[in-house]
Amino acid sequence: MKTAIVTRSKLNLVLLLLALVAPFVLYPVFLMKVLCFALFACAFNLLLGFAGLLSFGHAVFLGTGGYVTGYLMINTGITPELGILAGTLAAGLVGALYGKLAVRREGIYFAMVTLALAQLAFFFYLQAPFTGGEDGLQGVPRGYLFGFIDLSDNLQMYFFVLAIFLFGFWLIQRTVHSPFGQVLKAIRENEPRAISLGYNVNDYKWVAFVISAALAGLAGSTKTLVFQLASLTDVHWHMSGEVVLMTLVGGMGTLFGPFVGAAAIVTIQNYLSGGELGNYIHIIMGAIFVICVLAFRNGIVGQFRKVLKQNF
Amino acid sequence: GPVSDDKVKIGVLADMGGVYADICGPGCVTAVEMAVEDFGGTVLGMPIEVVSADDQLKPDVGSAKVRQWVENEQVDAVGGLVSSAVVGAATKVLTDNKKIALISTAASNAFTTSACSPYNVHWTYNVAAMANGTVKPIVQSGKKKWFFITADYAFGHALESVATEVVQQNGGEVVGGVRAPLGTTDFSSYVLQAQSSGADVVALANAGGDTVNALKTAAEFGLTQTADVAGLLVFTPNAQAMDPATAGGMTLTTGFYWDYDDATRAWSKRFKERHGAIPAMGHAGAYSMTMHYLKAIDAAGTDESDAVMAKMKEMKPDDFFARNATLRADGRMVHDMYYVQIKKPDERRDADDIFKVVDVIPGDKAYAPMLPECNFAKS
Amino acid sequence: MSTSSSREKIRISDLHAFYGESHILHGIDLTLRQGELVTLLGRNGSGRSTTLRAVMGMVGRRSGSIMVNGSETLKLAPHRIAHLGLGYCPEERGIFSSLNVEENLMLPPTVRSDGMSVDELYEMFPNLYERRFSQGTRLSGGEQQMLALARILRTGANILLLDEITEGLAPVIVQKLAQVLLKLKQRGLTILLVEQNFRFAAPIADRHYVMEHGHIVEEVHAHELEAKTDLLNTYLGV
Amino acid sequence: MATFLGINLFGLFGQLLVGLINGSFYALLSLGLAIIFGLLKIINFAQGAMYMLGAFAAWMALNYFGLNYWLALVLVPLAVGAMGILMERVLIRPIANEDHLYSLLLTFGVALMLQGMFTHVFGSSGMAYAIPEALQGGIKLPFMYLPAYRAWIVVASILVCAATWWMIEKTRLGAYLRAGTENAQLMQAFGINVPLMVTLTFGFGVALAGFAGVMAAPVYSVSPDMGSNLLIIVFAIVVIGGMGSIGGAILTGLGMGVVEGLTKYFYPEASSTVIFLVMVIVLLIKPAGLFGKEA
Amino acid sequence: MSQDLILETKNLVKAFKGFTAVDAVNLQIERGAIHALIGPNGAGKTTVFNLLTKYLTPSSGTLLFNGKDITARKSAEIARLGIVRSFQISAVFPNLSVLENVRVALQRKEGNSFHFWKHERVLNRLNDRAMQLLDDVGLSEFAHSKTLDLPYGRKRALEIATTLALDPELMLLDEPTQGMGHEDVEVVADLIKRVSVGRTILMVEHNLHVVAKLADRITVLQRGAILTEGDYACVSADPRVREAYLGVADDEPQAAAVHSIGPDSMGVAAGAGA
Ligand SMILES: Nc1ncnc2c1ncn2[C@@H]1O[C@H](COP(=O)(O)OP(=O)(O)OP(=O)(O)O)[C@@H](O)[C@H]1O
Ligand SMILES: Nc1ncnc2c1ncn2[C@@H]1O[C@H](COP(=O)(O)OP(=O)(O)OP(=O)(O)O)[C@@H](O)[C@H]1O
Ligand SMILES: [Mg+2]
Ligand SMILES: [Mg+2]
Repeated sequence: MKTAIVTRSKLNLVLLLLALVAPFVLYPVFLMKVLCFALFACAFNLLLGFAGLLSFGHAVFLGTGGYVTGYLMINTGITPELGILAGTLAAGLVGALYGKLAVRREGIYFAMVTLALAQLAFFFYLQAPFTGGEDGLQGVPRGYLFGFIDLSDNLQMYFFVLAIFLFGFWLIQRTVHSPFGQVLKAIRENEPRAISLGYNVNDYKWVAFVISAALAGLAGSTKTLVFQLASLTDVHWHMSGEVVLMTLVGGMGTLFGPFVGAAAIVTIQNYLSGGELGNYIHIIMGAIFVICVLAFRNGIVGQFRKVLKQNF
Repeated sequence: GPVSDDKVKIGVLADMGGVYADICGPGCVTAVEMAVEDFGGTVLGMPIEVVSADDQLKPDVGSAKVRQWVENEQVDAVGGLVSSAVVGAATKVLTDNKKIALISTAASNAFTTSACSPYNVHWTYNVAAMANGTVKPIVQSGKKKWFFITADYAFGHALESVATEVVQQNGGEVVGGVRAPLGTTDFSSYVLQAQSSGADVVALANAGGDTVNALKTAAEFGLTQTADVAGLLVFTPNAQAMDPATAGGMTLTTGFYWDYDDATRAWSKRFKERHGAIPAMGHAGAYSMTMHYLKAIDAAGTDESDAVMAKMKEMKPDDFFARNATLRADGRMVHDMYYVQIKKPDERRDADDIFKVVDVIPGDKAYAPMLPECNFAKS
Repeated sequence: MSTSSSREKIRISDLHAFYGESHILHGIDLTLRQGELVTLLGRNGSGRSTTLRAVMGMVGRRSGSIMVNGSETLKLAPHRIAHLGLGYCPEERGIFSSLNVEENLMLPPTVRSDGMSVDELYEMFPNLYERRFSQGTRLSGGEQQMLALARILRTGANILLLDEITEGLAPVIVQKLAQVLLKLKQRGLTILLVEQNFRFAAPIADRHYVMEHGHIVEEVHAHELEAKTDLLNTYLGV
Repeated sequence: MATFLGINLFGLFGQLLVGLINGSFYALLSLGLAIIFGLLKIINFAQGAMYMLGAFAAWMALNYFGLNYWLALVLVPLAVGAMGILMERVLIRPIANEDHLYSLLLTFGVALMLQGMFTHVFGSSGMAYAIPEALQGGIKLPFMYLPAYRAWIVVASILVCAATWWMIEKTRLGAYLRAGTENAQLMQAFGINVPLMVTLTFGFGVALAGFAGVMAAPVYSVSPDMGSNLLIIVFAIVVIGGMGSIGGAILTGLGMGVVEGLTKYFYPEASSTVIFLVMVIVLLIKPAGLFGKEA
Repeated sequence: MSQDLILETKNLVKAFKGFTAVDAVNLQIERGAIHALIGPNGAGKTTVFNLLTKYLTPSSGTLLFNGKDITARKSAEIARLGIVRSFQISAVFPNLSVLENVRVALQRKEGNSFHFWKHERVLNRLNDRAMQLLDDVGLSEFAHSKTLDLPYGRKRALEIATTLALDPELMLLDEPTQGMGHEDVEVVADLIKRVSVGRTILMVEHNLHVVAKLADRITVLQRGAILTEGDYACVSADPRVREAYLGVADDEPQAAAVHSIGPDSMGVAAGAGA
């Protein structure tokens, strides 16, 4: 027990060090992309892995954060941290609304409801006057953090993104291991029993939904700053599918899984988009889905854990 | 040396697997590679390298790739460039890094107007040319009442508004219109509305599958018998996907047709051998533009972007694609456009024989004049 | 084959059964002859239900031998077993919520021609008749139990595997069930009964098997009951 | 022209009829989805791809083998159904006992792969498929010109839907199906070959999509992405109708076609969202859907 | 009347489509009593439970809890008021530890259940109370095992401990001994007796042995209506109850046979119990 805690904190330290030197070795924009998607996937996994709710429309929150931040950065000239905050709040609000509706159903029904709600949002963003339609919001300025740190510098931007990611990640793992997380776990285990103990389970699911949505929004806002644009791809249902894939590949219900999954998928996409294989991107993504479901339901991290457990 | 990193590297950003893949996907890569080979494979004694990437039609993917190319992989210019959304994002990154955008297939006219940049080159066509080319002759032939079926997003709106202007300038009148959501499969409602509007011409301000579907439905509901249907943006592969019996007779404008004369046929034959299908206008444009770019490097004696841009604008493009052409200071390549009619089944020799060229539209009649603020020659 | 073995309806020998990794039955041997009513007694979790489920092909993995009417069923696809004349009433009742009471009653295909008629069954369980158009799972717990039993009496199965059929039933119904089972026995049906309720089982059974931890630890004939009361006490805590 | 409250009534009738035509398409597609979901608890994300497959199969049958529309109408659903059976046996069966979310993800992956493959082979622009000779032309109604093929769509779909509904809700086979999905093991113990039944049901549900695909080929462009967008609308319809309710799926399909048609007439910009809006409203009032049973 | 009633129903009715399952039931439960609800199958006992806990909405009638009208409350609210039910099926959180199972119930009153920013170790202060409850039901040695692995009877005990954690004024038990072997029945019956101190219990039970042993008062339901009420001796002597529920045991040879076997400690409880 004790040694497990020690190795865990050692592992964390090593990972943190890696994250600090990474931008000097790898292309920072790529790393930032990984971090944004990792945060997105972790937020998604809070719902799927820890509350047992598969949202098939999580792209809405990513996109909402992105659009709101993008719009404010372009049109009001506020500082990036405020822009991100606004995007996160907006996503949380949409999450609050959608969550209220969605938690009324369970299981696959929940998935379908979130998917359909997400479509509603998609068409809204397609037609709304302030989103730039197909073109999206382009040329979003990264601005000056707190008014004086120039984020157009990729390295400075990277450390900002890293800080955001670490905050989000911390919040998620704290939520999982909080009194609230305990109740969530109980609800997932046996919902009727939780009700009979006097818990308004829908309220708990709803709060989890809102937290997850807000954090997905945080990821979207950050991503918008990194790439300086917000676009429809972020609210499209393919994106909702992608985050499921990331979580699945990494290992749902594990804290690090979504991170690993996001890194893996972003890397694969990056690789595919560069070569002859570009033609096959859907086929390959589809195949990964199928293979993961058939043979790797625990995901990379889950599988790794299992092997560790069996051998030690 | 005069050439950065001792090579000239051209990226081709295109849609490899999405809805525009036939219009400018792997075919655009082929066209650029053909240009490099035809140029001799080297320029100023240095090798020319072509890399390509799939933008997946996503602005974020596309711009990220371009960023990586120019920041990390020494790319000097980026060609292909299909969907306006991706191109908008990509050109911003290129301009920031002072690298050249060789836009072959995007429709929006923004890249040489509201979003113009000294590093943008827009070659094949744009919405203004399409509207001018197609709408004017029809209005002038006496069909004055127009109805629009418009794809409900930025591109459709732009196409509609440019076309509306042309209709009105030529004494026509717009009697109605509907905005159909992007990717609508069933157009029958809209066709009925068009039918009851009493219009002479129903203009399709949409693209790709939307156009194909709308036209098909129009024929089915008998709209084609009572009114003309005009496709404002139809690419060769779309035209091939239409049933000749229903599409036959429809007129449209294109920047290139493979069967125009010996020069176009010769190049298209070579292209088809490598690509498997006849070229769409963007393919020919990509080839022509790459050629021009390489010639300009040769003439400038360097691959430094500002010098190359200056040379490109100074030299007159002239090949099987670019006829009577100039590259304006705003980056717009102005050249002859073709007003064509889709052939009926009995007029066709084979599956590739799809258009009959009705008229050649001189470039200055097709393209809108340059905006003063986009005249980079002055500054 | 001799006449005595042809009257042997079920012969289980050295039956092992597993749920995934866990080994539940450790070599069961038992036989049922035609017209017999035999019970399986034992504590919770001793493997009685598993024995019935193993006969029906409803457990993960089995080894050994299960002969029904003289033919081996271990390799048979699960859906073929019922057609040998077996009727199974599960302990969790297995009423279908997507069907109404009457549909539930009519659901199992008849495996032999001489089952009880629907009228007869309704007469036996008037509650069911009254509620015949309501959704199966809307029935009260006890009514569901009646339905589960009635359902297989209709199929004409002549070997019945019944798992805790008195569970949750009012005493008055339990008494009626005892009569029904006796009547079925007289008709020549063979019954294997899993019971918690020894007072119900004792007077109607010909033999009892006592199970513990997946083994059969004792076989008690009806006439030995008095003599072996103490023994049963230790095994069952009766 | 007849008007009422400033509304062109002829136009309105036309839109209603067109809505009904679309609705019968939705009914067909949502029926397939509802069968697979209602009976097998599988959300078949590949249903849209199967629809696409049906349309392409009709196209290929004509262009490669010279099989006409009528033959395709019979053979293609069989072929697509066979694909479904293969898919069920090879891919879905191994995860039958896992959480149902996995089958959703699996079929999602299959849908991506199929769409990707067809794009790769046939390109994305789509193929043309002519309306069969016998159904060309149309009928002149007082308020609109009704193409014969569209009339055929309504008739054929409603017939297929009604027959399917009857089979599932009213026959013994239907009862086996419904019960088998609730407790397969017990049904096996009753002597019913449930795995076979599941496979055939999946095949049938998928075949319905294939059938819809053939029906669609002459009116919509045959393209790889024809199914993916439609699918989500159909999902919404199934949710509105009440997942698992066969009759609900059919009626809601028809109804939503009409609602969408009216929206296209009065406020076309909202036509792509109206169904999702209806869904939200229905969920607020009746979480189980219009025809669904409360869980 | 000077009775101290904890729960009272007035003309409680539940009609399903074309069928009245509970028909004008006036139930009066005295504080501190163990009250049993018995009756033939389909009499409406479970339905009454469902109405009391608002798993079903009454068609008409009122529910009074400590004199307050609770007819319009939601089920979670009712639980918070102090009416807690246990389920017929075993209701535990299988992948939580035994201790955590109880803690989840204790946690609700802490008021920090929505605190997602706090560390779960704030819950440790509940451990003592949880251990105490586990001790009460004889589960303390299992505190840290996974609930999934517990034997059936122990799960039942855990469920009762969890219910106790809510410190309910009124506990509703629906067939608490169903499906249990003889030994477990005894254990659970003793347990119920023990925890009944200081609270009220309403239970449905077909095992007359248990009813006889525990119940202070018995209400017999039949066809949705109250047939009779009273203590065990009085109810079991009622000929209507014998006919509708207990069976006319002595006249039948089979039932007589039943009596002849085993220790007969149950009086008329022919054919019931172990
Ligand atoms: N589906 C299953 N998976 C794993 N183990 C199981 C399963 N069903 C039963 N078991 C285990 O098998 C053993 C025997 O169970 P079985 O149901 O046969 O007992 P039983 O004698 O019928 O007792 P009960 O009175 O509980 O019905 C028990 O330890 C039980 O936990
Ligand atoms: N949701 C429902 N819809 C229709 N009828 C119902 C519903 N729930 C219960 N019933 C009917 O109401 C009657 C009373 O059922 P209830 O479950 O209360 O009986 P019970 O007294 O608990 O019986 P048991 O001892 O068998 O558990 C039964 O006839 C049952 O069929
Ligand atoms: Mg059992
Ligand atoms: Mg009950």
